[in-house]
Amino acid sequence: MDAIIQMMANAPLLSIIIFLPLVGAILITLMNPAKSHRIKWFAFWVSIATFLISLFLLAGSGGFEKFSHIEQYTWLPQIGVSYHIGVDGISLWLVLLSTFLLPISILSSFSAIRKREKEYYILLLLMGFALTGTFVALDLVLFFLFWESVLIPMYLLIGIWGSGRRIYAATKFVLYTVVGSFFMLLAIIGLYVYSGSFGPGTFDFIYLRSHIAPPELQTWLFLAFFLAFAIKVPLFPFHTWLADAHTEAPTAGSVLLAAVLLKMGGYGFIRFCLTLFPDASVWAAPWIMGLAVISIIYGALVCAAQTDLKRLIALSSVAHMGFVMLGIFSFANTSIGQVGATIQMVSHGITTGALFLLVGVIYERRHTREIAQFGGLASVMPQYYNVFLITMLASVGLPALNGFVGEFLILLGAFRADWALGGLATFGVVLAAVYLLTMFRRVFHGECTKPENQKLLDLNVRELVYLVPLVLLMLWIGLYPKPYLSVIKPAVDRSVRAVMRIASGSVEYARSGEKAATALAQVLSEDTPGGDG
Amino acid sequence: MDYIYLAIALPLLGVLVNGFFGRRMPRKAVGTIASLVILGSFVVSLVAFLGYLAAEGGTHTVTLLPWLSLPPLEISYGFLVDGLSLVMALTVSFVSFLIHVYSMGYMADDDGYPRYFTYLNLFVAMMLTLVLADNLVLMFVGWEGVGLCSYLLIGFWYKKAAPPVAGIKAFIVNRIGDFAFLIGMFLIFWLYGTFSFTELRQSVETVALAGHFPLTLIALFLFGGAIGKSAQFPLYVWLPDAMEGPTPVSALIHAATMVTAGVYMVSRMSFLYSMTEVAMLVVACVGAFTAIFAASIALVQNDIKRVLAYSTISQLGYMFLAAGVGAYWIAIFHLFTHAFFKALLFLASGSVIHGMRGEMDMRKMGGLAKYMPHTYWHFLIGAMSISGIPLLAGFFSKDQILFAAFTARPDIWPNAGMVLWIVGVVTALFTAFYMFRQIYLVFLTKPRFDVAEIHPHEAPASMIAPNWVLAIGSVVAGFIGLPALFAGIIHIPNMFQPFVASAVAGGVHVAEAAHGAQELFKEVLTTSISVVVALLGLGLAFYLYQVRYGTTEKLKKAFAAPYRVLLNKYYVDEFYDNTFVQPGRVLCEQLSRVVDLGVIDGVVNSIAFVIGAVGQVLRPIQTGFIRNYAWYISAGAILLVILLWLGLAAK
Amino acid sequence: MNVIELIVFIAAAALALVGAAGMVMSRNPVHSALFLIANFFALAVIFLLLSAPVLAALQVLVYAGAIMVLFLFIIFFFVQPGQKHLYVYSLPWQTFFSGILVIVLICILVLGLYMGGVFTAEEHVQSAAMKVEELTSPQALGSALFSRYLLPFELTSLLLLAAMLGAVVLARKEGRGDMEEKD
Amino acid sequence: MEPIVAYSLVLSAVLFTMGVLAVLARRNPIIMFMGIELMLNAANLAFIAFSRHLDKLDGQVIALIFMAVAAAEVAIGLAIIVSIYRYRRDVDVDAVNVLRG
Repeated sequence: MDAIIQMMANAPLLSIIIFLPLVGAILITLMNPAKSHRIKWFAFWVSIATFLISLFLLAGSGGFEKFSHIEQYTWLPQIGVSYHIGVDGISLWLVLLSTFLLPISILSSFSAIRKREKEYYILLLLMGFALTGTFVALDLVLFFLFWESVLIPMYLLIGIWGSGRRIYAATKFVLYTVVGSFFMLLAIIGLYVYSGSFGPGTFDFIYLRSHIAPPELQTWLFLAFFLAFAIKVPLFPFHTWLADAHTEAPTAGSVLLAAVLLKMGGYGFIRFCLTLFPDASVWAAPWIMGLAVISIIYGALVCAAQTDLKRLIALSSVAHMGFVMLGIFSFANTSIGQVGATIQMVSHGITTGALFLLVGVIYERRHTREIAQFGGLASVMPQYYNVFLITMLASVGLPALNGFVGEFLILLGAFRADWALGGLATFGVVLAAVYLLTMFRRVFHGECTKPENQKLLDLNVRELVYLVPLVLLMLWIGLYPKPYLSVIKPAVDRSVRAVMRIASGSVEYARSGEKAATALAQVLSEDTPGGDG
Repeated sequence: MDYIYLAIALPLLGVLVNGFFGRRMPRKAVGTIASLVILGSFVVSLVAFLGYLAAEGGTHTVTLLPWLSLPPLEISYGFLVDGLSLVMALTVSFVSFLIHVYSMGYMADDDGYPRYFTYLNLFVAMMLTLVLADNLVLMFVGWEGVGLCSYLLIGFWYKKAAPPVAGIKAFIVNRIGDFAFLIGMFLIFWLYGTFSFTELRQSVETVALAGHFPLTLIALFLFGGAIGKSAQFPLYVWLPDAMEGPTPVSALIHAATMVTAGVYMVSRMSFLYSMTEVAMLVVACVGAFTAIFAASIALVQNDIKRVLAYSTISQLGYMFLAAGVGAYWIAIFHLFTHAFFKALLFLASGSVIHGMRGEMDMRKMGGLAKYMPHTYWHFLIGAMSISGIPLLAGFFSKDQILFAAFTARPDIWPNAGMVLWIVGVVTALFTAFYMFRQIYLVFLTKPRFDVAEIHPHEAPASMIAPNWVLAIGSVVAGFIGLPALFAGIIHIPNMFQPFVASAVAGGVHVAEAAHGAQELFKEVLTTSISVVVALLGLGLAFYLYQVRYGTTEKLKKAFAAPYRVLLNKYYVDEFYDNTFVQPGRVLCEQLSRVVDLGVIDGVVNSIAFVIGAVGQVLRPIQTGFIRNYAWYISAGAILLVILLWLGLAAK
Repeated sequence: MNVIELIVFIAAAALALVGAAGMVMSRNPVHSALFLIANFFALAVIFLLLSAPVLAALQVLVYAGAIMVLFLFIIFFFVQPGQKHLYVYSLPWQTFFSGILVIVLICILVLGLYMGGVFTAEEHVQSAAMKVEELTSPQALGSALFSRYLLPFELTSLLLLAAMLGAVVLARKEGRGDMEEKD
Repeated sequence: MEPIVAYSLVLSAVLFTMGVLAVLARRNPIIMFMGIELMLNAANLAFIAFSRHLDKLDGQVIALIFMAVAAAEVAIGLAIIVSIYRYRRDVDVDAVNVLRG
């Protein structure tokens, strides 16, 4: 076993994790579409293999404070683009989250998807490829490519296998996100041009983060990145794509959307916005925290009025991701909020993923998502009831389940940064209980009066297989989050420390080559040589 | 006692066993396992208690594992063993055990038998977490955990319409309190940098920020949590509705244990409260007001459990009154005695409901003493105890609360103590009246139902036995914390006070037990007045419902308006509904429809529409004729050349 | 540039212009094709004057010979003169706008040539007789094609092959394959 | 610049413009096609003129390759015209407006 771990630690793990689903997808293209059974299981085993391999990430090097498993190959040297990937404490759990949810979403589709199965599983695997890539890319062009390539499979997943107004939802999703990405692309090019003004132009994140742009330039670049990430998260006024996309997407699509896609925004903020534009981040933090609080309160209030089960859960993401945003931008005095935000991203992925899977289960049986169509399911589907209960409570943020850990840390951090906003956000905890419990009552409690509900089947083995791991994770993170926190904390601390040091003016901006060199030296002075610089 | 965590682990084990295998096991086994694990908890607590006594004040913490560890934030699974937590743990596990046993009889025919015991075990585990936690956050886990169990158990009969709604109401109202509690926690952390009770006490006492505004703020926010959990005004509204749950649940959660968590919390944080007069006064006033407010509602209610629910609210008000005047140990003492007699009253009422086939309206009862003698005695003992009939448990604890209020800090709050005392005495009068009104209406007056049809019958042994234990407790529990007056007379020292006082911030503001002659006089005076008042209430009930049965109808007519207000519980529920719930609902719907779909999505879609419209305008240019396109291409090429040329020329 | 050369050039240029104009203006495609052939011949002459004999020969062979013959074949086989339906659709203003465009174009081109210094009478110094020799010799062209320009040359042959195949496929009879879509 | 080169360039410009005119103004696809050929030839002429002016063979080589390309293009183009003709029985390009937006 040790030998295997050793071997895996030396292998280009991240590349394997990224490209294995891609290879799987390519192989599926060669398979006979009529033999859907074979395709399903092949896709499933590919994703399981990816997940298992990704677990070796944990075994390898010591600590994730800095980037580890770094791979860098020249790609387009003429314009300073390289294939540069690596993982640290911030991205590690997100990578594992996406590799973990991929097999689950594949498994959940086995009976739900009946048409064009071959293409469906190809696209799911492609999603896995693009999602993992987004979280490990350390080159802005590479990041942008992965970031954008997530859209294509998702667009098709919603557009082909969605329900109701799927074309509208898919188009809206893509156009909305692309608008943000467009500005981000401009800013990425801007960074390149800037870096070209005192040295060889580059898109390399590691280089750029030690050559910080002057504040006035930062502001504009920050705003461009902000738009892209805020749409993805989504933050308050940019959230309307989410409800439609989540609602109309097939179950697996919703799961990946809510659980992983939204995290790309949050991750982008921590990784790129904060690190590359520290001054602008400090400047913008109160405003973004304000927007985050609005998201929390507004999202919860809007949720309370929904009649569509899936739409309700989708909109609850607005509130929950509001917490994440609040935590990310509460970095001024303490990193607790940002650690909380990072773990909350993972928690929310698990919880909301599970909620969407659960809605998928009932949708598959009843082909409706109207809350009014249900009622009294508790007596018909006891197992389903129990799993839903735990998941719902995790989403409410009940202590000892995963939601609490993140929310508590976020609110603690946010309260330090701004007691008024922190206090308001805390009220969101009350509102979350209002809409989720009401929804739960309307679906499960009361007499089961509708004849079509009375003979619903309880969870089958396959459904239990993909739901139980999620429930176990909820309990694990809720009861013993130490393994997660101990990985996240050093990396977040390091990132926040760098941001605050630059923003407080103790590091020169890299305006000229000479100053850039000093800045580099200063930023990296705390890092051991050859660490990740 | 380093194995104190077993007290929590055992019920959790019960949860796992019953939760996973309960439906496949025989009912007897489920109930037995559930009860046994609670008995185990009790034994563990008892052993811890004995060990504590043997070590003479061996306050210590047991730390198992780190939970949230992000320096400077350190939260671990740590349990604090001291007088306060041991008293609570013993009370909780003992009463819980009895109620588990009772439930085996009461719920015997219910479909959700295993589910019931799973929830109940979970509740005990959470309650013990709450009282044993050595830091605020772990306490909050228990705090929310019991709230969850309360939600689940209130809504236990989910097929009916009302219980789930009541469950949600309980959970949400509690969460409003928790919101304040959380903010209090945040303030504490950022002021003192720790959540641990022991460290917190040290820093609060050494930093000495007495009267400091943030300190008051913290105390008030934490008290906000207590208001929610312990059903004080204005967040008490969930508790009467919580009676939709099974009666043993009402006894355990909504009378004996969970609702007292707020009192426990205030006592646990007494070191902090003692530093701030304002917060103390607020606590005392809220407590006193709630006490009389709820008692007045209880005067006219007709539902057998609702009377008890309002009575619980009122008694909790007493406890806060005690805590507010600094008599923390008395608050805990009353909590302790109240756990016995209120659980007894609820379980007895459960037996009545059981024997009356689910009837809860007292107007349709009467004369049940003949059919269920045991239950009658149980109820009578409970009522006497709560009314403060001398020498029963409730008498001692309530008397001391009133005395504490009477003597409370005349230097700081001139006359406040007197006002609080008068409120307390009036409440005592109300209490005696409504309890004996209930006795008369249920057990003594003529039956107002069809005896032949309903066949009232006594409860089975498994339900009677625990009640007798509780009844004995309701009689004798007071003797371990005798007031100085009685301690002096019958030579039984007050064991309770020193035991608990070591854990709470005693001494600072507490009116110490009387020593001087003047103090003794005061105590005799207040005690006599309490006794007189209790007997007065009893007598009034006797007069109205026994001697002149039927007078009440005339009174109702004579005081129609006040009667209606009381019967409708001061219209508080309606007020909340009209002020918060309905506008909130409208707000949500409007937000969703008008703002979200209308304005925000409208803007997005308008942008898309404008782009589409521009496309429509430009569309005719795309004629589809190649020669047009060729023309465009040529023109474009020429234009490009011209532009390049101009550009070159400019350079 | 001696006088004879000038005369020959003027004559050839005039023929080229007439051919081009005739091609554009003929109503009958056959006439157009014939005018174009005249134009190509004239160009071949000018190529000769520009010391590119190989290309002049190829111009005659490939363009005037092969390509234009192909055109004529197509016209003869498929288009009957006077077919009314050929001229049914007309685009309003297309001719007018084309005229404007063409005028602008010619102005720009000539202006460009002028600004580029084409008409400044700077005597071109023939560097060496060998140069002209080399420029005009077929051997030089051949060796250039097979050495420096080998890759483009081979690619061209590939292109021709592809074009041949494409033409065969496209011109196949209806119903023989699924190349032609049916509405 | 040598006069013959200059004149050739002017001639090339004029021929090119006439080719453009043929493409834009005529409606018979075959004549349009001839216009394209004319434009190609004009370009060839310019190349050869420059080849002369610079004393380099490159221009001639390019012209040669152009001829090959033109041949290929004619083959394909005419084949397309033939198939369109067969399909529509009508070779008016304006009728073929399937690209319409």
